[in-house]
Amino acid sequence: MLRREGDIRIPSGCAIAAIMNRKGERFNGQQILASIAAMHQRSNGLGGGFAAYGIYPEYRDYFALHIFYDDDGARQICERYLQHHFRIKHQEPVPVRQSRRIAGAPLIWRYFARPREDKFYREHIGEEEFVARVVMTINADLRGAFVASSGKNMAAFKGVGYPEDIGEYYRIEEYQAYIWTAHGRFPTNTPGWWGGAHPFTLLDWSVVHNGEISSYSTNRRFLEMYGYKISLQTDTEVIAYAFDFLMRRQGLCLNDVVDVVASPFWSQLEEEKQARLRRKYSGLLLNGPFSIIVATNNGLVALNDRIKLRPLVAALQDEFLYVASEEAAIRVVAQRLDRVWSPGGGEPIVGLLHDKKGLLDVAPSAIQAAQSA
Amino acid sequence: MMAVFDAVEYNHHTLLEAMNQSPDEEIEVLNLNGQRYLGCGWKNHKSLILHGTVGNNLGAFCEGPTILLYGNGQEGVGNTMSAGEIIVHGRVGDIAGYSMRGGSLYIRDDAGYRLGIHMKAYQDKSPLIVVGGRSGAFLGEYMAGGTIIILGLNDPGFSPIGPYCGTGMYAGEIWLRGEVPSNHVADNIKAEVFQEKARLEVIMPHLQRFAACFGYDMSIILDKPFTRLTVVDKRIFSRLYTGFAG
Amino acid sequence: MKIQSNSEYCLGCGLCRIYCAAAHDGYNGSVIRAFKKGTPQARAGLIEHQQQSWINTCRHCQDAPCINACITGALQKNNEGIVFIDGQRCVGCLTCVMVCPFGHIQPSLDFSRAVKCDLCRDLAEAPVCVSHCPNGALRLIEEV
Amino acid sequence: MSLSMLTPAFTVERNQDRCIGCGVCVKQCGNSVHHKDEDGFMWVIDKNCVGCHRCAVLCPTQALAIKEFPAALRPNSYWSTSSLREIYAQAETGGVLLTGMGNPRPFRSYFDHLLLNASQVTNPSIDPLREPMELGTYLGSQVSSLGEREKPLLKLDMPIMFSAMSYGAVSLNVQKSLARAAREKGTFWNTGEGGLHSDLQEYAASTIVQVASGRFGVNPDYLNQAAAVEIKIGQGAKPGIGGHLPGEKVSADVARTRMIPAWSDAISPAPHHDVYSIEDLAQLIETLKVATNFEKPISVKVAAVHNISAIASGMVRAGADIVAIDGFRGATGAAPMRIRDNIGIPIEIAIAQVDQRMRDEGIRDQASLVAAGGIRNSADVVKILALGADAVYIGTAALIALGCHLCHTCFTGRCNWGIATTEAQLSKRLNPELGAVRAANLLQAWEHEIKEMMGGMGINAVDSLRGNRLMLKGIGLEQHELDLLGITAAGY
Repeated sequence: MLRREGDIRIPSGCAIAAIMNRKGERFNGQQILASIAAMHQRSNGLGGGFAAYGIYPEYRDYFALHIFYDDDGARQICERYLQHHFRIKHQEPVPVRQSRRIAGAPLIWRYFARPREDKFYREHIGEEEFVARVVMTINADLRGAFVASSGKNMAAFKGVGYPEDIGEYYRIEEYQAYIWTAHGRFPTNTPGWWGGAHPFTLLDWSVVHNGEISSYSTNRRFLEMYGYKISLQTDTEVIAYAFDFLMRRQGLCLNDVVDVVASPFWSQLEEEKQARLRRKYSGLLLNGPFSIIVATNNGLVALNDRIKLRPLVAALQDEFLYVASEEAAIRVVAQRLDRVWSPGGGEPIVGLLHDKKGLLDVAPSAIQAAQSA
Repeated sequence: MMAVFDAVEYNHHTLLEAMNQSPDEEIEVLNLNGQRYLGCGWKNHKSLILHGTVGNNLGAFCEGPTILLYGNGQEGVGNTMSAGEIIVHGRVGDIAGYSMRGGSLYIRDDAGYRLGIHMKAYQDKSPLIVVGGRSGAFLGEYMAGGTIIILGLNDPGFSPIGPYCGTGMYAGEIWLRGEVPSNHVADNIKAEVFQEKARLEVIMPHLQRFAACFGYDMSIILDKPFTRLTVVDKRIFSRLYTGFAG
Repeated sequence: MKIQSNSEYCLGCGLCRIYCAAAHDGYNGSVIRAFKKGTPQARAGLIEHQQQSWINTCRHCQDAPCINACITGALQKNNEGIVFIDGQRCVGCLTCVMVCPFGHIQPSLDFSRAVKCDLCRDLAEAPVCVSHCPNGALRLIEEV
Repeated sequence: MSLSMLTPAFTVERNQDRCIGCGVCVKQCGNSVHHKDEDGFMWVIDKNCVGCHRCAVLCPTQALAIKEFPAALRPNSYWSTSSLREIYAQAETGGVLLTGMGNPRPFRSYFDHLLLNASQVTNPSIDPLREPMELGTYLGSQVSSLGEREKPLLKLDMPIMFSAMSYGAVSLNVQKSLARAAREKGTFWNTGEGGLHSDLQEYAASTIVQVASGRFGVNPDYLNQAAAVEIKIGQGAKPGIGGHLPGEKVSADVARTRMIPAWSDAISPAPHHDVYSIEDLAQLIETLKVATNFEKPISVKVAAVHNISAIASGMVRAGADIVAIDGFRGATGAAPMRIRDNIGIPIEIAIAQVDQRMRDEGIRDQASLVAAGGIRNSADVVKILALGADAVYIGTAALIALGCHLCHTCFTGRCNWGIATTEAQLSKRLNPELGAVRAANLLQAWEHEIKEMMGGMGINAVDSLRGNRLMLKGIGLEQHELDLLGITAAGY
């Protein structure tokens, strides 16, 4: 019997793309769909997905839980669990457009919810930590249920299929977002499970990722020490958790996080602080080929591994920041570009909303480096 | 110049730090109760005057300082000390003088178990321990040099030492005031009783120093014969093993 | 150039002499052939004294008495400073044996000629005594 | 007793066609096996031979072959020849069997049942000759937050250090060789418990000094000049027992280094008498930190025993910055054979268990983990790192690099290779200049091999190998063994 993602580790190759409006002006999903579709050859029809930020302004203060269910029984069990931990403002099936090219879809529901105060106060943890724990518990322990996304005012739309078909299925052209990221997947085998597709998310974090991380087991075991339940066995999952751990829990700024996950070589270190970060978080050095786009509700960071084993291109035009595995995927939606460049290994591309700098605490040097690169 | 610290005003680490950083040659510390590692690792000739009950490992690994304690010591007083002098106006706990290589330790009252265990002489260094009261069992276990003197001045009715005295000892001397029960002394130890004061010549300076430190009259110290314990066979385990290339 | 012997690490094993003997007289370093078929003769001596030992071999003196004394010009110094015997010219008068202040030059076993250390000048590598010393006690040094 | 029932262990065969009677063997054998009469007749006493191969290696004509003595006892798969020999020896002497080096018994080597991974297609392998490949490792506690002063660390250019081997157990030339090699290769050597010889003070910055129960040579200078201080609680070859350097080995120089009288026995008690419990260990660790002004990482070395994960966890909580664990294959200059061969557990399982336990308890960052005891080659290093160790200690392998032929008779002090001896005539056989080159060569060779293996895995920093158990698969192991190692079977 074929084992499902989570029971077995499946390396994959991929295409990634992102489009962001730095003023926070929202636009629909047609551009990102066109962008990722332009890289059709990089995926094999076994995974595609999108993350969108700013799509639920009417519920901006609620955690938007997108959940896949294998069947209605799983839904009932999971909803009882949700009722127990959340006050749910609104719930509904996620609207989809049936298509010949998409098969085996799970039941997909969304819930706009807030944690029950008595629950997380009792455990002396914050609201976000509470939600993170609930999400990890559902994904690890509730068979037949999988939380596809759990942030505020954002969602992940993903499944098994080519990304353009997945986009059509989820009707993403009907959503308005200021950040879109996308992923086309080329996994090395064919179990075809919707939860295994990208983006992988936790709270507001979403990650799309191209490449395989050879340090997976080291990274995973490091995160497990801090209570993360790794249920999917994909690199992408540990990257999302690594960002969550370093930024939300350890309070590092983005610049420092980049120095951890794509640390310069010892011989290239410029300051003692980088050495310190590397020593302290050596278990989170992401080793092996990757290009990733990590997004959150006020911006995104795109990053290559430190010896740049995967492709990545960025472009700027007015308030738009484009990132993709191939330049063609940017040109297909924006012929006229102010600037196009490929960052070096370990050099982050940082895109931030103009009015929300405080949220993602980036050291000024990182922004300058990204803009002058 | 003398620096005076009141231990109550410091926590454990800040007290050690303040003492280490003090440039004064004499340091007095008041109101001690359980503070460990005082004078630990000191390589200097400073004087330390301590009041209260000090914590474990007083003067451990030190080489040179003089430590005067008005109060009791806990475990490990003078542990692995190389040089210096520790004078305790009170009692001490177990393993005082463990692995001591030099310097001297004067204790007015009793000492605990395993006093002077693994003490050893080295070149011109010969460690010395003088105890006014009694010592616990395993006195001088593994002893490889130096001198231990137990006076038994406080409890005239009891043996000044516990059982298993000198087990595994292979050098050095233990001197006991009075005669000792033979079943307290390890097999390999020779006990000689010296009645005449002339025979006490080698330890007389130590006894005088003890009397001066604690205000004893020498006539009281010398009112009994002394027993000297030394090793019969220095290599008692030399036939224990048979080499085998396996 | 000369061989320097470090008595701190000389084991007195004598391998230097064995390989020396085998390197000369036509056996090209084969110890078995030299010793089983020939009459090997080492060009170096081994001195042992109170648990110390060291090799005794030619110092290749700057102003070598043996060269001055040689009656046929067989003893020569090459441009590397190696004092050696030209076997074609040596007539076996053994004057050199007598004048060497260190007793280094020996008569051949049949007394037909003199033999001495030539620092294995015909070999590309280091002298065989140096390369075969098991403990690095011998070195070839430049100064005289 | 007049009759010895022990037949020789080895026989020395001399090929007369090859022997040239040079007598090198006679001079080199410190055990009086080889003899040469005045008339040139050469003869041997087989029973003196320990199988060290010094004569065979130095023989210029390879005329000598050392073989197992052919008088095979009646085959018996339960009562082996060695069982009988051990009993004969004890019946003759009444002694405890004393032996040297590590446990030679045929217990399963888990290293030999682990296979490494390599990249194919889904990620690229890396060529270490052309791309950067980092083996640099820091040992110590990583818990101080970024705002605080960092705790003291040891910086290793490669995750391999030389194990503790004391002067007295080994010759000074061994220590000189290892100290030089360690300094040259950016790593550390360990004094063992016998003090730091004055000739080696120039290598202090590359030195880890040990504090063992005997406290030999321990004073404030000793502690403060080193790079780190290691408390030796136990040793893989002899867990639970102390040490006994017999007086014959305590030469004037050894005595000066150990700070004891010459020619007297040097006893290391079984326990530290100031450590009878875990809170006492915390006290000794802190005493040493105070004595070194909190500037040195404190390592604690223990033998791998049955409840090692609980012990290691306690050690970390007691403040150890480095936890060194010595597996049951670890070697020694002398140990009772029954102790060496029957006590302890394999280092592979110990590291796997301790690493996982420290992670489960959330204290893996508080201390580094050093594996010792039976690391034979660079693949063993890679495997133990992937199981969770930060670095390894090598002892036996280092001695073999210096010439040791594992004859297991270190306890005699008559080591023909100049290694396990303090006799001047024998220890001079190891020229430290050559020894340093050989030891450094070994490190360099392993360094290259580790880089090759890491490159194959697509990893360019040892940080990402540490604890990377996905890079290991078990072959020929039972499920419970796989579970203990925290890995899956090959093909899974």
